[in-house]
Amino acid sequence: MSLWLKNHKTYLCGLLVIGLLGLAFLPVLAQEATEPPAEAPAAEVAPGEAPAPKIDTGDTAWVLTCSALVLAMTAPGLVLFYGGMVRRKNALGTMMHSFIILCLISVQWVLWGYSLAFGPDKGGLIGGLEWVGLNGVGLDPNPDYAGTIPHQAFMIFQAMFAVITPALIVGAFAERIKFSAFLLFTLLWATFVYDPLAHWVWAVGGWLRNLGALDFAGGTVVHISSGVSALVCAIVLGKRIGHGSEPMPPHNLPLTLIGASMLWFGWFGFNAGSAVASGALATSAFVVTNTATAAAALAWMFAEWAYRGKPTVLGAASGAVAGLVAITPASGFVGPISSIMIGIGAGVICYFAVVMKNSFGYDDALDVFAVHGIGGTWGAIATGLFANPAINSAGKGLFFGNPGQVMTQIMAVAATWILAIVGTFILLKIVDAIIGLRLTREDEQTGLDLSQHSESGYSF
Amino acid sequence: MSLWLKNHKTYLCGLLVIGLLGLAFLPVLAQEATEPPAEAPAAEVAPGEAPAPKIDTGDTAWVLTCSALVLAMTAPGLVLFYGGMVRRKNALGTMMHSFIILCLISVQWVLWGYSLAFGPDKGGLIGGLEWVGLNGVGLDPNPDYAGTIPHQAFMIFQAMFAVITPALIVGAFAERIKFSAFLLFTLLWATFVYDPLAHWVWAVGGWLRNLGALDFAGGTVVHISSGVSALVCAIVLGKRIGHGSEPMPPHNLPLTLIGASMLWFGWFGFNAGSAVASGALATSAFVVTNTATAAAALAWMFAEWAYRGKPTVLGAASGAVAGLVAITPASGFVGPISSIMIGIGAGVICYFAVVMKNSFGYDDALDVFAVHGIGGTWGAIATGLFANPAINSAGKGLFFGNPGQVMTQIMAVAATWILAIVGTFILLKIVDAIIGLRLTREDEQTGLDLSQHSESGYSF
Amino acid sequence: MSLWLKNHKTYLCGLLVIGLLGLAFLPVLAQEATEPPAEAPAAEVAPGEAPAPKIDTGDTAWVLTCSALVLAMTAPGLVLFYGGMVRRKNALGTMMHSFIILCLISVQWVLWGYSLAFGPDKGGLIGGLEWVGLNGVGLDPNPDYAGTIPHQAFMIFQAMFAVITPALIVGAFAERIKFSAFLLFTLLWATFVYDPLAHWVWAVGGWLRNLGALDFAGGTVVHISSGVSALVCAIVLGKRIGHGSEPMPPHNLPLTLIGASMLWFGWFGFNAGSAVASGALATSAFVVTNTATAAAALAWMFAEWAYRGKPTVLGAASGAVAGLVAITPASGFVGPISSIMIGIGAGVICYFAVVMKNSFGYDDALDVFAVHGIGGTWGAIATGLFANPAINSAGKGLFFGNPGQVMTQIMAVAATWILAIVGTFILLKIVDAIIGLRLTREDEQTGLDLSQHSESGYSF
Amino acid sequence: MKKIEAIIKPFKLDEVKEALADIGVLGMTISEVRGFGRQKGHKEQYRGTEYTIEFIPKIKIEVVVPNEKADNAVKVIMNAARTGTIGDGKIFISNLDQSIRIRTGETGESAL
Amino acid sequence: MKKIEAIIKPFKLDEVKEALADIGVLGMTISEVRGFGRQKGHKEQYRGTEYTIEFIPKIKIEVVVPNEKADNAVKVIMNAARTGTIGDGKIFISNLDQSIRIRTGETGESAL
Amino acid sequence: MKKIEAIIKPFKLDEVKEALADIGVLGMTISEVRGFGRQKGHKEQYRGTEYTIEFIPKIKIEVVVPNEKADNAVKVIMNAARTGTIGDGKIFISNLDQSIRIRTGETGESAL
Ligand SMILES: Nc1ncnc2c1ncn2[C@@H]1O[C@H](COP(=O)(O)OP(=O)(O)O)[C@@H](O)[C@H]1O
Ligand SMILES: Nc1ncnc2c1ncn2[C@@H]1O[C@H](COP(=O)(O)OP(=O)(O)O)[C@@H](O)[C@H]1O
Ligand SMILES: Nc1ncnc2c1ncn2[C@@H]1O[C@H](COP(=O)(O)OP(=O)(O)O)[C@@H](O)[C@H]1O
Repeated sequence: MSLWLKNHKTYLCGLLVIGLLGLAFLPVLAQEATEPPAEAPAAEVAPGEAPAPKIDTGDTAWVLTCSALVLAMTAPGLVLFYGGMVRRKNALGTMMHSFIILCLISVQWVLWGYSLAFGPDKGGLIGGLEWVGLNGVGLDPNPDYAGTIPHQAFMIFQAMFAVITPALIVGAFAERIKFSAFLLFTLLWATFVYDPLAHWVWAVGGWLRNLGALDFAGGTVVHISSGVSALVCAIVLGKRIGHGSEPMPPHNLPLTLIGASMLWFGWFGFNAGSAVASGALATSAFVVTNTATAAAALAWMFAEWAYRGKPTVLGAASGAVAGLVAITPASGFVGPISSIMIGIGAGVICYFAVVMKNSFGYDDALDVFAVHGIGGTWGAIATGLFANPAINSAGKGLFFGNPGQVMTQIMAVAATWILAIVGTFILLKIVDAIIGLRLTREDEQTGLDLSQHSESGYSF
Repeated sequence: MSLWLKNHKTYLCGLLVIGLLGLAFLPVLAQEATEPPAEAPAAEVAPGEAPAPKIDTGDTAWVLTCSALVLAMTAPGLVLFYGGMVRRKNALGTMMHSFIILCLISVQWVLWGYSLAFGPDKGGLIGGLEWVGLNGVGLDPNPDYAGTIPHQAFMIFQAMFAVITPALIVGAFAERIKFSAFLLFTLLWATFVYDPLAHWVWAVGGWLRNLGALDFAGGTVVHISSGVSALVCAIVLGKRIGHGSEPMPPHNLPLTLIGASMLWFGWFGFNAGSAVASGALATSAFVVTNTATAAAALAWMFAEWAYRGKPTVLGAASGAVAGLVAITPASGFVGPISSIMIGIGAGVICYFAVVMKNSFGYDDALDVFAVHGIGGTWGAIATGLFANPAINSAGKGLFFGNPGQVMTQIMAVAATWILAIVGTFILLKIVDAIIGLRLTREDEQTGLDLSQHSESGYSF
Repeated sequence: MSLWLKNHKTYLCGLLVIGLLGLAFLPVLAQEATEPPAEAPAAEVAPGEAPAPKIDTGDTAWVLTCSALVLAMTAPGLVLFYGGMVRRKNALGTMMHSFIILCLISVQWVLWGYSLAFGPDKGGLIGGLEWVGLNGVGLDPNPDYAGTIPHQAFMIFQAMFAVITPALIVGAFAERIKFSAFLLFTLLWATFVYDPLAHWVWAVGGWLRNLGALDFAGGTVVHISSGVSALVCAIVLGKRIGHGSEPMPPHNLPLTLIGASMLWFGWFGFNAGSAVASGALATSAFVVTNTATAAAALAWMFAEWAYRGKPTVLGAASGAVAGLVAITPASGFVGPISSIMIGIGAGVICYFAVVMKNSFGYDDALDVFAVHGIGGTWGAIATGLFANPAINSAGKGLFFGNPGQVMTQIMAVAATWILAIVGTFILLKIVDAIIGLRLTREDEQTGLDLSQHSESGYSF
Repeated sequence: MKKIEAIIKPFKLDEVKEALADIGVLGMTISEVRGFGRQKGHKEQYRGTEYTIEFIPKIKIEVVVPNEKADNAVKVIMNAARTGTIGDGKIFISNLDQSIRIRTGETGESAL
Repeated sequence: MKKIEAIIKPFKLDEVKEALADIGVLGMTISEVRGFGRQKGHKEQYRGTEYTIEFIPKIKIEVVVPNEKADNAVKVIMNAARTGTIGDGKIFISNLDQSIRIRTGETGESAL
Repeated sequence: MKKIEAIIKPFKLDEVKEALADIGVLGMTISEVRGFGRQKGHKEQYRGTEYTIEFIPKIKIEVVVPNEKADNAVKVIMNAARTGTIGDGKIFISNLDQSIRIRTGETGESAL
């Protein structure tokens, strides 16, 4: 029996994932059937009739467009960005990580994730199960979150955030994790780290929201949480075989550069969509996102040029991503000139974080911690510095006369670091005990593509 | 003379295609010149003035955005999805198929396709020629189809559907069709199969529409029609040389995965845009599209994992596409939990359809029939099962107390199968007689890229 | 000292670029801090409140979406389109050109570019420095340019045009320019050629605008200017080593085809977004953009098929781009049938321009002049022929009874050619004197990737 | 021992491999090469320019066999690889001093 | 002079290179080849179809050494390339008539 | 017959091919190889890490010629491939027992 168990661990994990997904599944099916026809969107197809009272067509168009854009950040954005950076033998497997997270968390979010994150508050710490299976999450606006778009539009926009966050982590354990372990870890992490954290920061009643922490589009929830968790993953999993002795150059940098471009493109949805409405605030967020990103790419490139003698393409792409990360929490609070500062800071700080990595000796394969952990932390603090009440009355930073904001930001950062470190560590240990995290030596040498998926990325 | 004809068949085909395109061309040119300035969109550029009475800016923004998204499904979506799956020597040629269809049908649609499909009804079977060259298809809304956007916005959104449908078929005859024959077949198929079918299902007066068949975004018109036609193509063209004996692995699966991602991204336009307005219905369609797709990808992956021992990346990507196909007709009628059911069904059913293909012996090279034909059929029937009047009062399925809907759906499916089989078969025979469908043995061995286009995809 | 200078020229250039960027930087930082809270976009997040008076959510959603689309034209569009066409050893370096321009000009535009182009007019020739650092460019609409969207939305939309224009030029000097020289040239060109030209044609008070020249979306400003400048670059830099003797086939045409697809996709934003509002005019521009592009791709393909015996994939992709270029100035003025004419003209004319290039002997590596210079010139003149007052009352062409328009168009074209030739020539000479334009023989033989960036695109 | 190098058309590889297996030759090493000879190359055209690609993709099979098997091996390769059209390729035979199996250190024919 | 051709597992390349450098062999030429032999290939599956890929990626090292160095070179290659599992590869040794350094025209052992 | 193997710098291929054609050598087989020797490799840097790539891309030309043509062939290859800088490559000459044209079965020099 125990031998059988050992041999079938991989498969068992599949069942486990299915089981977990299924848990919340059956009870809610009935609910949908009896869901009250609270409003009649069908009216919309009949020409000439007025739309439901409060829904604004422009705002809804914008938020749906943004939801599609944020999806494009994960796939094909991250799929390409990370996929191009690994060695050829791991190309498909690494791409699969991002892609399957999109699938897994899309379902998890509908079944229970949204409810845990945004459902009726329980003590500031977590949402209740009232909205499991989207029960009660209908097509009327929910003024708590967005007063002019259907509640489900807000839900699906948030779904894309829940998707990309664990997908960012995969860069840390690239090229050496078992696929089954990865699946289970992702599902647990989304449920026990991401969902609570999203609640703390964004949900009505969340304790960090109540504290007054500013995080417009997810600097803490998305980037610090994934970046810090990535560091824990890199340390717990250990180095790749040959790390430090063999060269491990990216196998296809054009893919990485396209991925960075798609991330930039999609990030407009991420940041400007976080206004959950079309108009001035969305415009402001759009402008500073573009500006900070550009400045950060230039800053990384020039820093590298000065420090190492050559401006690299991977550097420019990485700098752009660092800029996107850093401007994320600030994007609804700062003006264009401030965004240049934030971008320059991000490019320089993250470049040196990447350089210093080697002296610490952990193998964060694709530098998730340096870019998202450090970049996100810089962005969260910078929000506390540069937030300009003329842009958004909800935020006032140190440079505009509110020194307290920086402290609040630091508290939010610290809380996020702690949750990410503790949560990730525990979950990794659990998954390691059940399935085992790392590939066998032989599988790792063969590569993810053949060992985990029986496929080759390229057949030239 | 007949020898000359034989040697120049290829080129003659080009002339034929041009000729056909030109036919409707000249008469309408004059019309445009005298087109009455029914409304003055120029007013829009002058700031401060009110827009034309009934046009809603949010709805129009949404439908135009969606039109761009659906274009992205064909190129680069299908270009990549199919292009990555063939062998290297056919990479460019296969990509060209999708790309040139985008060009060819974009022009065909403006010249006569839209008129045949949506023009004034003739007996429930076909549209009249009144709208040839977009004569009378202006910038005022046409309340028959979409009351809050310019008529041309509806037209261009539909154009993208007319484009992608034949582009889906190309997976069936991949790696062995003559380029000239392909061009001619596509033009004929769009005109004699797609345009009538679109009329039946969607046009005012279309007989399947009158019957009450539910097809929100094109399950029958787009997917069943292309999938079933693909099967006919695969059978009539015969197998590729070496099929079954030589390995024919995909040459570049990362491209295929990016293609699947772009399909997913663009499909939001396809399904949520089919509300032809922004708002609750579009939101609902968006949400179920994402959810069903994710569920289908997981379902295919787990089915394959259980059945063959390994979860594959191509499987997950294929499952996502199967899910997108299946949710298409249902997307404006069902809720999120139903969409998970539909997705799981799609993933499992299409996976086994692909597996069973080998025992039938036809060579549907890229599994168009299994994914679009079978997946589309499942989706059409599932719409009859899960349609929830609380989502859209226009649709009520078996599980909500209307058993008759399933029968209506089956009739629509059957009609589509019959038109696709008969139409495709006749057109293939005609094209075969005029130009010859298949490459010579030598050209097929050389590959499409060099033999048809004198180009190499890669020069490494 | 002079030796030191010689050895550090490359690095000095970096400093120069930073310095130039920094020049306008510091003075404006203070301004932002004191920027009056003229309007309170924060109100937007508070549900239920009315948005700022004149901002239309649908129009804003559309223009922001279009801005993202135009960004996607540069990256990943041009990155891929050009990157796939060069030899493998220059793949990354060529991609970097487009990508880093996106970064560089995004910052330049915010700091001083927008002010020079659209700032308060100085004698019809240039904008003043009043808007440096976006001082005074806020979130209220500026009715001079777009009355229903925030001024910054118009600014960021225009930023994407300022980005892509120099990015088009890079095809001319591909595979042989020093990275540092390229950076400096781009910054100067954007400032001294693009910004004034944009002012002439689009700004309130610009002399070409006052003249009545029609250029809806940038045929002169973007395409003629970049295409003609490209010709000057090709001539001044001279041929690549081995040009004419060694084969230089594209290394990765699938990337080029994806790039062309992304250009098409993004160009909807370029043209339809130039209505700076959602509605009838945007719809019309969208429709003719798609139609002309498709017609041009077919025309190029058939022209090549007839002339050389094979329809090529690169030809179809190039034809599509030629069509996009040609319809750009006309897109807000002509109807669908005219757009087919314009497209056919573009495909045929640009194909033969490409063929004839070889007899002139300059090495415009990726045919920027033939496609953008010639195609743009054709489009500008065609606008004077086909402009239909029924589509847009602001434009009336020869075929609609206004022969004078053609002359105006020719004047605008001539002015653009002259500015582009003179400006580019002077700037190239300056940059050559300071840094030197061309790579050393050895670096050119090694390729851009290793010599300029110490990276390899692929590691298979 | 003899080393047989055969330059063949790529799509003939599987047939040659089977044919060798049939006579008990169970090891070989192949590589992708490009050949130049009587067989004409193909034209490629990219926009205004036309190139003639003179080097044609071929597969090189290297197989080491005991002396007594050499003639037979050559014969089956020839039969399997022949299409009768120009460009079928060549077989080159040379002498080998020694062969060693890395795993075991076996030498000579027992290393094959 | 002797020409040594070693077919090895790709991930052993660095070790073999170091080992040769240690005994003073400072030049070599390598190529990517695919091998067929006792070592079983792997399975790949694409949708409904399963393929067995029988040709396994290997690295071929070609190194020319003076006669007296040959035995030693073979020995260090064998030690460095061995994992003890099937598929470690072969070493083939043959005689070379002449070698020339293109840059200088030097011939014989001084060309190496 | 002699088998000449030349390892050259990739961009010299066309010149060598022309030079051989000029003396009537009309067939050859080439492959992409990587070489290690006196010529230093290049540095690549990816984010924090710097690698030295020691194996340099080279082209290997294999050409079989009748004995009497060998010296001349070697000479023209040498002239065409020489740049005078380190890394120009090597020429190796060895003896060939037999060569066969697959298409016709011709053997010996008439097979070339
Ligand atoms: N002298 C030669 N030395 C080495 N390889 C040769 C030689 N001649 C021909 N080849 C190889 O054999 C292949 C086939 O030769 P070719 O002359 O085209 O046709 P055939 O074998 O029918 O005479 C060439 O592509 C080349 O790879
Ligand atoms: N007769 C042969 N001729 C040429 N190469 C061979 C021969 N036999 C084996 N090889 C090469 O050696 C490699 C290893 O051989 P294999 O039989 O798999 O394992 P082992 O070396 O452990 O016996 C093969 O992949 C192939 O490249
Ligand atoms: N002993 C050797 N055996 C096989 N190939 C060698 C040997 N020495 C050098 N080479 C090949 O010759 C190439 C050139 O040699 P290198 O020492 O760099 O320069 P040079 O030919 O100028 O002396 C190397 O890259 C390698 O491919």
